[in-house]
Amino acid sequence: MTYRNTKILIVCMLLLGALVLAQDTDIRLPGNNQGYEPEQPIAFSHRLHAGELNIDCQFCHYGAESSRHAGIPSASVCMNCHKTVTAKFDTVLIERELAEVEGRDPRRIISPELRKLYDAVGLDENLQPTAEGGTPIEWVRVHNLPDFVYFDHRVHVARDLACETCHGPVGSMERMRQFADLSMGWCVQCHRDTPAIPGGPAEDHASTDCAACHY
Amino acid sequence: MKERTPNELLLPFEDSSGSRRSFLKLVGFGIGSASLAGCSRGPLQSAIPTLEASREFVPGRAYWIASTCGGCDAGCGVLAKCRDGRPIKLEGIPGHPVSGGGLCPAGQGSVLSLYDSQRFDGPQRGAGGAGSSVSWSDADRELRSAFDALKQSGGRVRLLTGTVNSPSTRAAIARFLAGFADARHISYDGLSSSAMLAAHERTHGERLLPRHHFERARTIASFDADFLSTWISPVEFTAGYTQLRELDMNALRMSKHFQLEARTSLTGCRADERVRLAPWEIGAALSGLCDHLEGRAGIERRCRGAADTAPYRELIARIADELWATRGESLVVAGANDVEIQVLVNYANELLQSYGTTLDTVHASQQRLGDDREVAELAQELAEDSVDLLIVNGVNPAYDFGALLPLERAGMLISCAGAPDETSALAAWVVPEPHFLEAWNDAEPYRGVHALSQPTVPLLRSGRTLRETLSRWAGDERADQDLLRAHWRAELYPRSPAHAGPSGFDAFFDQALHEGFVLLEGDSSTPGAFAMDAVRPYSSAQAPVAGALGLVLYPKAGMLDGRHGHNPWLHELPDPVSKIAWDNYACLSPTTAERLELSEGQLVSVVTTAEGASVELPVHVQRGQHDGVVAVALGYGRTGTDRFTNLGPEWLQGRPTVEAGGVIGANAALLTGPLDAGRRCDARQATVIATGSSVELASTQDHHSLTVPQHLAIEGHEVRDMVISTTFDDLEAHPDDVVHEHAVPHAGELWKEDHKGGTTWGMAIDLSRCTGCSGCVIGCQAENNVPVVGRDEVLRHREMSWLRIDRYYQGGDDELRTLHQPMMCQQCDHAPCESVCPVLATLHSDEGLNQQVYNRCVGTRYCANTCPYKVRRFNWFDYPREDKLQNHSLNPDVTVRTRGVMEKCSFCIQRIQEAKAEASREGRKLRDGDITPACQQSCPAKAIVFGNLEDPESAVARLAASQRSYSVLEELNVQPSVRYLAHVYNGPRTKGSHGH
Amino acid sequence: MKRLAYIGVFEHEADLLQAIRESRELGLEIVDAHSPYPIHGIDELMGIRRSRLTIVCFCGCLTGLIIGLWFQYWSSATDWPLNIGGKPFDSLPAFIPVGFEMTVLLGGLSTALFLFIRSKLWPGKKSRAIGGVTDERFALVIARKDANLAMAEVPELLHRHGAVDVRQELGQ
Amino acid sequence: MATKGQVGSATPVPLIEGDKSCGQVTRDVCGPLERGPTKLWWWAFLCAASVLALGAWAVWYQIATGIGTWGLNRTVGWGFDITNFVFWVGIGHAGTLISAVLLLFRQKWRTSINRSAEAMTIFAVICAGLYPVIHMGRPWLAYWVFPYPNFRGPLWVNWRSALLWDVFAIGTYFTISLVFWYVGLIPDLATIRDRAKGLRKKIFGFFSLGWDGSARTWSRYEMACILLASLATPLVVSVHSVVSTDFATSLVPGWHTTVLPPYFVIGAVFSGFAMVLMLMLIARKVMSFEEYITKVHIGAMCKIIVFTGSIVGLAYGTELFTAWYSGSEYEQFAFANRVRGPMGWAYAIMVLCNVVAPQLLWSRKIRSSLGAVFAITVLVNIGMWFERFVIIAGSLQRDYLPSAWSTYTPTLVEFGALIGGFGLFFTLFLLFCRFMPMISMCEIKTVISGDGYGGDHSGGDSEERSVA
Repeated sequence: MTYRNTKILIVCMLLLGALVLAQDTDIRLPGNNQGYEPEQPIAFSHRLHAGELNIDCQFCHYGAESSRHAGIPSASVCMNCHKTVTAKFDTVLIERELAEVEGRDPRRIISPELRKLYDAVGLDENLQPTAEGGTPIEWVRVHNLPDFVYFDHRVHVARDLACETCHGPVGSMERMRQFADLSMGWCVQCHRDTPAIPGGPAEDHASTDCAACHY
Repeated sequence: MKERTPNELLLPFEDSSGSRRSFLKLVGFGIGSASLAGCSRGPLQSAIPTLEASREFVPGRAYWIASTCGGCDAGCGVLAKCRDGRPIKLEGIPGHPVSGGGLCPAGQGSVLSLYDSQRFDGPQRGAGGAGSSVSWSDADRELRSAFDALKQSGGRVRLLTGTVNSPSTRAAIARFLAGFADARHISYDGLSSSAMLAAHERTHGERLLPRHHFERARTIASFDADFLSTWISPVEFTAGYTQLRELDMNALRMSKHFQLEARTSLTGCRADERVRLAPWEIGAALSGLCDHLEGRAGIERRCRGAADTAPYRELIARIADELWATRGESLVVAGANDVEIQVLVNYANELLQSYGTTLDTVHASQQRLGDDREVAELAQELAEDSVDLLIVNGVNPAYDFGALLPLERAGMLISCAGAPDETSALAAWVVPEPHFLEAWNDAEPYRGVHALSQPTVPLLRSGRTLRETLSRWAGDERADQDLLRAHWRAELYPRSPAHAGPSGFDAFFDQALHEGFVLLEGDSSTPGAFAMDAVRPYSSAQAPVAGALGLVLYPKAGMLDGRHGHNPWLHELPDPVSKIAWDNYACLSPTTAERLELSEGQLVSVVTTAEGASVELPVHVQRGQHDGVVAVALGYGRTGTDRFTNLGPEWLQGRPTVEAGGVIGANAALLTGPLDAGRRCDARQATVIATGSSVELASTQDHHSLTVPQHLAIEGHEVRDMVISTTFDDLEAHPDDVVHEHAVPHAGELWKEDHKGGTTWGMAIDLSRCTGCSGCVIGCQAENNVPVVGRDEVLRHREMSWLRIDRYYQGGDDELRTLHQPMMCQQCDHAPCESVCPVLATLHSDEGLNQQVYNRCVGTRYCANTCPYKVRRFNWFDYPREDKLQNHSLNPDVTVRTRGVMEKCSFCIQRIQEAKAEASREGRKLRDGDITPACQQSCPAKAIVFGNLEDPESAVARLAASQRSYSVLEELNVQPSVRYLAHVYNGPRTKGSHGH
Repeated sequence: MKRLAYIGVFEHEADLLQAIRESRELGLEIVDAHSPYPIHGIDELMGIRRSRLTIVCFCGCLTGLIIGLWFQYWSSATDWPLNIGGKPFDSLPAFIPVGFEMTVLLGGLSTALFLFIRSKLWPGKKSRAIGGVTDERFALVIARKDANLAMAEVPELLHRHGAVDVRQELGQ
Repeated sequence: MATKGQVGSATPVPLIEGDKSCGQVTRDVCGPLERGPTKLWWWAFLCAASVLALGAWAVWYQIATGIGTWGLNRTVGWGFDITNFVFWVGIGHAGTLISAVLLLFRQKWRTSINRSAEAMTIFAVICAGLYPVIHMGRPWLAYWVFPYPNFRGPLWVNWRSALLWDVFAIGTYFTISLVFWYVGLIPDLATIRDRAKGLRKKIFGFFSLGWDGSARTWSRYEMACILLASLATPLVVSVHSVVSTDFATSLVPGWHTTVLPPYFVIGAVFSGFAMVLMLMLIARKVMSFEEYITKVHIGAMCKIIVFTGSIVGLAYGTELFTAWYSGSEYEQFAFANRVRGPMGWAYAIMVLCNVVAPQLLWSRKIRSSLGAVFAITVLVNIGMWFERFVIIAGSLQRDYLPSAWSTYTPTLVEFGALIGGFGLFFTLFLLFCRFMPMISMCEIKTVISGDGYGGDHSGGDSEERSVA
């Protein structure tokens, strides 16, 4: 019998090992993309813009207030600032000092990532429009909901819900990452816990009706 | 809410084949799928924002553009609901001077025609589809040189159009034709009112079509005029007509409507009294009516004695009495395109003092301006080979007239058709027009009512309006928008009160664009006094010869004269009376069908006695039709309908909607007969000959009455009371009895409910107002992405429409009563469907909605089985959505359902959520009227009201509290949230009040 | 501890029963009897106690019933109350069918499982069946209870009662 | 050894003929399994497997293309699918009844047939369970009917739905039947194991759980059987009652009636016995078991059929009376429509086959004519299928709103799924005949040893000497 017990022990150990391994390799149910952090065509840094510079989320994602979609900003929105900001400040500073030393006009320094932006909007080295015009930037969507889920940013913004509640510490993310698992249970849990607008149909919590999201 | 300056939206829209990127550029926020190898996270989705941010639109947010419907020439105002750069739905402009806010099925459906992938893309040389594409500049150059040659030679130029009530286009036509020595503009209407115009020329000295004010008509006598469905301006007439069917308890008002007609029309179904009158009897009946009226008016008797020989003598006398009693608020109309009959109608109206009250000749209608005589003349000229250039725009004469109008004998035929049609197939050149939602336009449906159309989307297919094309050819190189603005600046702006103000033309024009229309005085007709001499009793009636039947050709609400023949929504729309989709058919009365030993679906040849022209059609046994006529719908048999071959699902026993290379239905326009008599749709005779074979007609309803089959009837329960009806006098005398006698005592609940209240969305449907026009059906289809399933699936009773209109006949053919009842999910509070779903795919919301969660549904169909209203629809297949262009008409706010899931009316939950989101954004509570479901929005009759049943102040709660209010199958205690208001006929008291 | 045992194989049920009776009288320990079909009365004869299967079955049933009803109540009235056709969240009458099925399911499964465990039956277990006992033979296994008793008498006893074969074996 | 069993009849008729010994029984039952298949078996198997293949194709096609390949429509949402489901569940019931109820009632004539009747139960439940799965619009999501923990909230299931009750009822029924059948099989599997060699020995060795015929095990074994039988008896009643609630708890006139549960249960017993008898008649011929399945068995089954058939007839009358007496216009119409409406022909078939045909079995002459009995069992099965069809499609086609009335025309694919069910059933059954002891050897041995349950030999009442 001891032989059999050993066998059982080995099998149990193997199973346990597999479980531990599964934890490490971050295996999750299909459809759960928590932690998704795709590479983007331009290495845009949310840490820099939202964190360091503290730009309001809705400055760029202005759709969040008035529409279902927060929207990925148009290149022209980037150009509001990047018409003048073409590279990191210190590199510009160095060039300026260098130019002063050499007694010439400072050259325009364009960072390689912003070059991609200028290519997209169709600007040449001197930020003058090119003949070919631009091509829109093909960003990679990070937060994907299934087609049958209708999430509305507008309502959540109107209720003063912080963007970080769902999107996580964006200000510390160099590259955008999916913070929450975006599962139905995750949505529903928050809806259950959030007090409702007084006078609304459900007095004690935000709507947990199916039709709040599915129609 | 209404955004009116879409100039920024006119981004380049390349041809659709290579346009994915440009389309995404346009929509601003597209999602593409590309495979990403070795990634467990599913396909990579890209998000492509526009290069330029637009102040105008935010991705995902709808905006509305005011325009004018191009579905027919009535000129109803529409708001095009656009999402991400494309129109997805048309809605009526509330308070529009023509339509008043509703829309008909054809209007609702016309948004789909925009996304017709078979439309012409730029000019074509050579016949129709077989032609070769030419650039606009090449085409203009070649055609101009041809025109120059004609100008030199003094050749004969004819421009054949439908009704052109666009002043700027008319100006462009005039400018273009002025360059030629012998040039004429000829217009005709597929559904002609030429005789009405001609009759007014005789009686009032001016060729005009008066505006009909049904909202002022307390007594209406209609002779075969289907004014609630297809006649001239049905949306407007429905809105007006139902205003006098206001039966709220505080304001009981009801017009009296007599209908004397040969076929069973939708209007006849609404009538308080309806009799069957053959087309050849109309003249005599009208003469009789005039005889009576003359007598009462005490003037010289021009129709003396006609009353004695008129059919339905007593009824005619009674109609005359009732009309006379409300004179000044009476209206006589006739549908016949026969000048003599229309003169008598004018005479009757004159005697009844209708002119100036119910008939407006000052702000005359320009909705139908066609002149049949001109077409006859053109035919003559063509036959003589004397037309050197024929330009056809807006009509399809090859389809409408066939060989009677030898188009091929024109020296050069230019067609302006936007999509291939019978005429463009014969044309040497096709210079396509854009869809009305892509183009600038203006219209003047009534004198003084100027409506504007503006592009809602950049040109999906390269096309040019007639105005721009003719201006180009006349040497004016301005863009279409500039032409229009110039015309408005020169012609309309000076007449506006704004002209005197400081704001200038741009503000005036922008305001007009914003509203969609502008009302201007100073442009009115000036008819003369009534010319009594023109009146003479009708004499030329001809009863059919022995063995023949009178032939009545009529339009269907969806197809009209065939202009919507390529629109699948409208093909699948069941005819509001016959409930048959996808076909036209020869309607015979039950008696006649029996006499001819014909039954439903048997194929017959309908052969005109005079010419021997024939069409082959299946028989439909139509109750309430005159025994002496055969009625056939126009608008079918269009070429190009073979596109529907692959429409429905393909499977083992599936049958195509139409055989490859075939057409849907048969073209009955070819039976109208010689052109010189005008486009007489009811004056022909035909014999009906069985061919021996038969087909099945795709009817959405199998049992046509509330009476159960006789051999199964239980005594005392022969008739079911789904539709409660009563008479006006009964209602007045005992308002409480109307519904009460159908009430079932409520035994109380078995359990105490746990659920919260506060909001219960509900709907009230006034059956007295509902005409069954079916605008809501197509409105719902457009709003909710309801798929088209094809003829075979309809035959298998698998139509998908969430909202259907049940039609029940009651009574014999002589005194036929027809009841219509819109039927959709009743959102029951004790929904039987909910308790049977094993996986919680359908359950109740806190706001009293019966929710259907598509993504949870596994498709047991148990809910549909147990639904007593049978309003649930199952996705039997993945319905083909292979036409990528057409898919752009889908509403992005509603899930496109997959195979194997149940779906049903959601009370337009997406609109409820949108309204709630907007209210929350604005930091306010929802107000009554914030939410308008698509069906309510579309309803010209305002028969549907939606709102919170628990708010006693809401419109719906007030209607639900009406004494006429009941719910269908109340005895089941499923507690539906849809309340129906009993149908009321304007009639005398009955014993008790047995409505049905 | 291994000990000596004798196995007697019989052709008739009655012989077996007689052999058992006498062995018991002699105070021999009957390890087990084997037969191709259940022999009625043999348990009393051998002094086998009444099985506790009934109790196990009852407990299984009760567990099933409680789990079934409680889970239905918990999931539809506590965890996520949902309005289904206006019915109360705690729709007890509607929970009865599933409650009943769970009762039977757990009762049945626990009975079978207990039978297997108690009788040491498991898939793939090596059979120690004595030749023919699954066909037409009957077998009796006798061990020594009392060291004083001479085991040598056992084969003779078995033969006397008609055993066709007597073997000696080391059993547990 | 002499046969001593009786079926309560005055003249002792042997239950098992041919004066069998235990060894003889073993050889008779195991023999066919060891000898290899007969030509007849091969032909039957080929037929059944072809029909199964056809059905498999039909089901595959339907799942790949859509439920639209069936003739259902917006009004008639269930047709052949649920008809087949209820039919097969009903068929299954006789097996449990024979094995469990008759065990509790000490009817020892059941021993010859209970094994195959139980197998039939399991196969019928497999067939039955198939239809609710394939009738779903999205069968690949069928697992959503189970209340498993999930990340949707969690979202459980609707315990108020009769379909969900079905899931549990059918699931439990299948599990308990399988356990009962398997427990019953173990001693026989051991018998085969001990006769077999090589791979067969290994396989049967694996499944026989090391059975050694120990008296202690037998004692517990018998107790377990009795307990399982006591559980299975109310279960079998509950299963068809639950199935009937699919209809009885919904609003459809013709469905919404309280008589349905007993009506369905008795119908199930009726059809199940007819099916068992039909199979027995075939099997005793094909497998040459004439001595084990005797006229006594057939006669007893015939009596049950005529008895239950009469109750079914009473149920038909009751529902007509209830409808008439209800005063509900929809209920009354539903039954008028059922009898005289467009599907009146199906109602006629139902009454002829289920009520009229079994009455012939009152005659001993007909009971003893195997051909006639066989014909009647076939008729009863046809009639019972039609009963469900009439209830399901016939009630759905015309309910409340006349505008929504419709008809139902099945498609070829549906016929494929229908006969595919029979293909599956007979394929499984033939495989069972081929590889499993069709007759419970140990129980037969009990009977011929003169110590059958309730047998005279053991001293009267079985209670006395039941497992202690």
